[in-house]
Amino acid sequence: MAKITLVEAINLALAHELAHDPAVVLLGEDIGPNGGVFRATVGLQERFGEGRVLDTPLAESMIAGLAIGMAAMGLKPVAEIQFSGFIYPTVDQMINHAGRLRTRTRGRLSVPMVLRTPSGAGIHAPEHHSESNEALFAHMPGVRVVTPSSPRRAYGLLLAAIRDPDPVVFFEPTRLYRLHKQEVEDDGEALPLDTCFVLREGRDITLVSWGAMIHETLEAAHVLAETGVEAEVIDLATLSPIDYETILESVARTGRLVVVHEAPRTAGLGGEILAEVAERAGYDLAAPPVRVTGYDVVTPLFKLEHEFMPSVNRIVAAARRVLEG
Amino acid sequence: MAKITLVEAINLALAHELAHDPAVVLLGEDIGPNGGVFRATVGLQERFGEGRVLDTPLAESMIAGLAIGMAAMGLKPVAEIQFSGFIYPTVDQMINHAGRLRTRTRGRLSVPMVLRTPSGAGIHAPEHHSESNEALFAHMPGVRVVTPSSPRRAYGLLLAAIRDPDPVVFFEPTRLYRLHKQEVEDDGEALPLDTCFVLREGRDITLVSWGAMIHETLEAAHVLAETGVEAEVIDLATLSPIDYETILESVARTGRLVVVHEAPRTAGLGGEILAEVAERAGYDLAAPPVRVTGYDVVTPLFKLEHEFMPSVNRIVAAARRVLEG
Amino acid sequence: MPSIVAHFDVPLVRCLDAEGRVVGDLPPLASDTETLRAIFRAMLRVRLFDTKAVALQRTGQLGTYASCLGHEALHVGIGSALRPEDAFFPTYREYGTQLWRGVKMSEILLFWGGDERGSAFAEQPHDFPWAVPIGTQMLHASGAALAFRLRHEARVALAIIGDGGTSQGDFYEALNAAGVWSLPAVFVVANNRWAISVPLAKQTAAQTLAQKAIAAGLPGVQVDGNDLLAVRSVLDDAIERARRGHGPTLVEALTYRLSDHTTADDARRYRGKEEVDRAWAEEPLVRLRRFLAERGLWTEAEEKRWTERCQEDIEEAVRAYLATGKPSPADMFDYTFATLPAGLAAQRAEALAAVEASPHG
Amino acid sequence: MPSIVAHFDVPLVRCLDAEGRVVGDLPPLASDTETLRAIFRAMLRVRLFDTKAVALQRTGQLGTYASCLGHEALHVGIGSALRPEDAFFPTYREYGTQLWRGVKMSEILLFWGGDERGSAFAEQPHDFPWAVPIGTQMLHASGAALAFRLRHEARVALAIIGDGGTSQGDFYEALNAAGVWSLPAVFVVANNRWAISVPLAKQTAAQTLAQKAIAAGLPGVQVDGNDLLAVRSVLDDAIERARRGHGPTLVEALTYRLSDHTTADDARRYRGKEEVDRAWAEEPLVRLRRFLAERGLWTEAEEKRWTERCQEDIEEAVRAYLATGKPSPADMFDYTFATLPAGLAAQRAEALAAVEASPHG
Ligand SMILES: Cc1ncc(C[n+]2csc(CCOP(=O)(O)OP(=O)(O)O)c2C)c(N)n1
Ligand SMILES: Cc1ncc(C[n+]2csc(CCOP(=O)(O)OP(=O)(O)O)c2C)c(N)n1
Ligand SMILES: [Mg+2]
Ligand SMILES: [Mg+2]
Repeated sequence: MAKITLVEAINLALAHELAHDPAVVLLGEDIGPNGGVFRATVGLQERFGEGRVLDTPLAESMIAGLAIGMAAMGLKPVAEIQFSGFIYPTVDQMINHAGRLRTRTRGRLSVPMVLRTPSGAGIHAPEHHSESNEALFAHMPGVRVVTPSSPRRAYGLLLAAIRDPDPVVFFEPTRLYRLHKQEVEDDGEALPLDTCFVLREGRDITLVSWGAMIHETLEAAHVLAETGVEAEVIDLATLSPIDYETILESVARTGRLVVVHEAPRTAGLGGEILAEVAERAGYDLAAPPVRVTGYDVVTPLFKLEHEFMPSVNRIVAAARRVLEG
Repeated sequence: MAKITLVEAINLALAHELAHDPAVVLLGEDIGPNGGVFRATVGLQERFGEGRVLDTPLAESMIAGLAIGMAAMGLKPVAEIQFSGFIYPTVDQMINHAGRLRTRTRGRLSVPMVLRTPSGAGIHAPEHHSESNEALFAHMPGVRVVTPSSPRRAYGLLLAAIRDPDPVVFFEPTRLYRLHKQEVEDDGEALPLDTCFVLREGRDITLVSWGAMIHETLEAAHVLAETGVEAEVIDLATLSPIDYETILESVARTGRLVVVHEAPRTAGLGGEILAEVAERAGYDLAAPPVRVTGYDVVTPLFKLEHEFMPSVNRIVAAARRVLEG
Repeated sequence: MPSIVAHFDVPLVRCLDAEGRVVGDLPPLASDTETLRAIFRAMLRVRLFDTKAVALQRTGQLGTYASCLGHEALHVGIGSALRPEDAFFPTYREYGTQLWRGVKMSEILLFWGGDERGSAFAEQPHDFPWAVPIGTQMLHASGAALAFRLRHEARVALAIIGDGGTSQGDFYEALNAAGVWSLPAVFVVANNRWAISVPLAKQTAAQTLAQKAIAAGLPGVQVDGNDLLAVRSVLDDAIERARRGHGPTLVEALTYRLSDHTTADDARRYRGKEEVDRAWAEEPLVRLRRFLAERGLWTEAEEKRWTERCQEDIEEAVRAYLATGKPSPADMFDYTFATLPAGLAAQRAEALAAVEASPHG
Repeated sequence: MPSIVAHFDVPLVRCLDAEGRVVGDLPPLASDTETLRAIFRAMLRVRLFDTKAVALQRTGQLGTYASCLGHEALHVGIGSALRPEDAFFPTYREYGTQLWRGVKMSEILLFWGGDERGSAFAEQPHDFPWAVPIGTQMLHASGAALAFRLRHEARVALAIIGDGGTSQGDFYEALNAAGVWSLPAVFVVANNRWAISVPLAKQTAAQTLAQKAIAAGLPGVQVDGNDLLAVRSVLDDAIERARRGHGPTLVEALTYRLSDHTTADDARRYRGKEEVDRAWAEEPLVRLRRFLAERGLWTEAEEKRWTERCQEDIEEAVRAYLATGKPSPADMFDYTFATLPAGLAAQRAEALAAVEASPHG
């Protein structure tokens, strides 16, 4: 089995579902002959035809709205938004319709769609190409939010997202697209959307993160291990609804929590997780939990993007504060 | 001095700024001869003319985008979105431009606009007319989010919002529009946007809320007082950036915190506040802090809206849990 | 001299004038007397239902309600022109279409009565529920039409939107998408001259709304929307064209909102009585009734019988509506996802406990 | 027979053909030789700058860069047609316009080099910076035009957008708003036939993009965008019309993206060499050079001298760009609001401390 990158794993999962489920249709800007600006859909139109892989006009509200109509009529559209900085015109359709149609029709209609989008900073991209905005979608009832952090999880979680009977926003960390390779078996096995993944076990402190920041978080755990601190690293993976059982179980053991994300701090998902843990396991905490996040500023152009993104050092420092606290 | 309602206080503040600052221009759907669907702009077009109070075509992305262009060219547009359920098409313009123009041009251009919108449930309104979505805007760097909870604060905070040199999203709780009257002096005095308001002092527990839920929160404090519990009630008022000093100072005294909001729980602002307090004042907390919020479901149609909105009972019960904790 | 590289005409189709006199070519439907009578009955029925719904709101038995007064020819015209397997994408006042397509009067009342079960449509499987966020439904229709196209189904998606709605980006994006893929879609603009208090002249500088089709490369047609025969003539062509795979059409139907915008509105604030009086002279029932009566296809006696029959049905629907209990708070949770996530299950339990603890809030 | 209630023509304006031969009425500008020469010099200059910028990216000295190759007549045409007090709303490749209006080459490089100071425009006070979210800038232009209108200023807002951008709802909403208030705005569609890999035929079924104006009740004109004289002829009229308060115009400029979409793109994946070769034969510099040369207004010697002069300026701009140090991390915070809120001040301190602690991240 050849090792593949995360973006190749996305391609593999898309191809698998296109081949096995005639209801799956891909749509988006430049996903056809061009294969997507990140090459996530390369070769798919050639292989499955223009009736399964559709280049759309340039309009994101349109992409979301079309997907909703298609999904309600029985297709399983997988739509690509070219960069997460361009996802905002979909917010209206996603919150007012995609996440709402099942409950407002009491189950008569539903929206089994996926909205895929590259996400995050760190690849020296132009303005508006480096945003992390998962928290906006996590606040939408009826919408699942998922992000993978390895090729294998990208494959398994994307399969699950496509098969899920409800709308899923699927954030793909651009920084990881080509960073690592992993053996990924094309066995059509989906991963569950109701669980976090424990990537590293540890008894001293719980580090929760997702997407590209998993990379720095694991490195921080490695650094901490050099001084004998065993950090447990949890990949949140499904950002909404959140599997709190895994996190609470971990915190019950470690008594210490750091949440790491790239998105701005205020009203980000780090707040959500700290709050829930404080509410439900406040007495388990040996020290105040801490967030390490992007700052409450516009994602800067790339000369400063590394100063914006949480660094291994900041994570380690935060963990040490919590350990000493 | 006559007593006026919250919506009348909004009208008073708008009239004051229109009269005193020629740069102020109102725009929105049905705000002219109709005076706004909630009558917030009643009489203003007649008084100040069609060049100051503009009925717009029906398009919310347009309203936000126009306001940005107007503001960057030196006007101070105050735009109305008819209901907060229709504010989503503005998200793209607000996050990608309104909150961003100052930093991306290093101060050359700025966006002194206000986006006013009625917000919240509880008035038996039709579908999509009862949403609470302040958290989406609080997550946007460079954007202020403000909500009043009394006629006097409506007047003072709206003046401040219009005079602020940066974009402000101003949520007006529909449930309070006509609930109470208060004497409001039309003295042109703005209230500060960098502070919460302590509405009731108390030593036993801190209750933080905003907008219409202030009403239930104060009632809960009253119920608690009957059993000798003195709750401090803080009106957050400016939801972003948050004045944490006032909250932390209160929690340092009470050691107990409940945050109440109507918006869905996950990734709502309650999480933000609990997290920040846990981080910065974890050791001050005598018991785990608690959120009382709307559930993670679509705001239901009105037959169930009271089951959705946090009730006095739920707030009291949560406070008692924290007090016993 | 610049050369002319493109050229467009916007036609207007009329069949009957306000008095029911023939003023244009009649469609085949004009001689299908049974269908015509059924259509007129449906127009009368929805007028009666609408009157009752407004009365229910006025007496505190219904929430805010959006009347369809004056739109009956257009709405029933659409309902009768579509096939059951087609899909309809309404705004919030097309009861005439919906009743024809299997939505129940009691469901309409439930919706405006604040109950999601009103959108569950027991006998209409695939039509979308009311779209309150203006313009959004246009894209759903294009999406549905795209699904039909990709699956080679001979089905048509029809969306309706108001004159105000044509200012929304979604309106235009939907037309453009339908054009690109030549989708089996029909878009109807109900130009009733007002968007709440905003008159058409403040909505757009376009002299017709049909011409908005040109932006997307679609044909655009104006039709007298109070003239049932003209409406059907134009719709039958557009639907047939879509069904045969020849692409979408934009139809602008000229009509008038004879009522307030909704029961929460007071139109006297922003429009004069004379304008409304003039519009009443053009309303759709009179002319079709006269057309039928003059051909011996409708009598006063029939009208009386049918009215009574409708009133009974309406009363029954009202009883069913009023007898429908409050939904369970559990319903808020049980349809959020296909299966209940753990966190939501806990909130559900909390909500049920809260209701138990204090049933009155 | 339906009556025709509206009728529209879309004109195409051309002055010079690909060889610089006169094929249409010449505008007054054609005899203003000094301005024409200045325009040609600016076109040459931006072509040279563009070539250099691509080279900088290829050698790792610049981030992703969007080339303007082939758009020089249109961009410099716009720049030279506007007055300083007018406001320009670009997409991301209109360097020809921006350089004319006071934006510096080093600023353009800074922007694509990942530095916000590139949008600070030391010598251009009110033009908007690059709009990367496609279509959004159209509304800013309408908003600016509305401001000018309300303040009775004789200023014009001009926005440009690509063929792909015309599919966005914001595009249409901006046109519609401009029509309603008869705003002093000019909207230019740079129809370069491609939106990254999507050809025009997949973007819209409209046979021209100028006709999209009809949806908003505006005049729409097509112009050969590679023909400087035609561009100026059409723009001068549109800008004059706007300035006099006669309302907005939509101009579709036919041109071609001779480069890849950006340096991150490889256009060979989706378009053939022949098409690009044909487009090269139509490119804008050749015909204006020939027009001038044949009238004795431009010589090879001048071209050589001017090219050298430009190369020096460009080298200097590159040096200034490369010499610009990294911005301070404090800058992330200091321009977020007019004054720094307490919470952000704490984050600022944290960020500066983090950088201090580990300057290399
Ligand atoms: C996106 C959005 N903005 C605003 C509203 C509030 N609103 C409800 S109906 C309406 C006017 C609609 O006018 P029109 O499209 O002409 O339809 P009509 O009501 O006349 O049938 C407005 C502004 C809304 N429902 N959705
Ligand atoms: C809202 C949005 N969606 C997607 C993109 C990604 N994108 C950048 S340029 C482009 C194509 C634009 O084509 P066109 O409008 O024709 O302009 P051109 O690049 O040809 O000048 C796309 C899809 C974007 N920048 N903004
Ligand atoms: Mg209308
Ligand atoms: Mg293009």
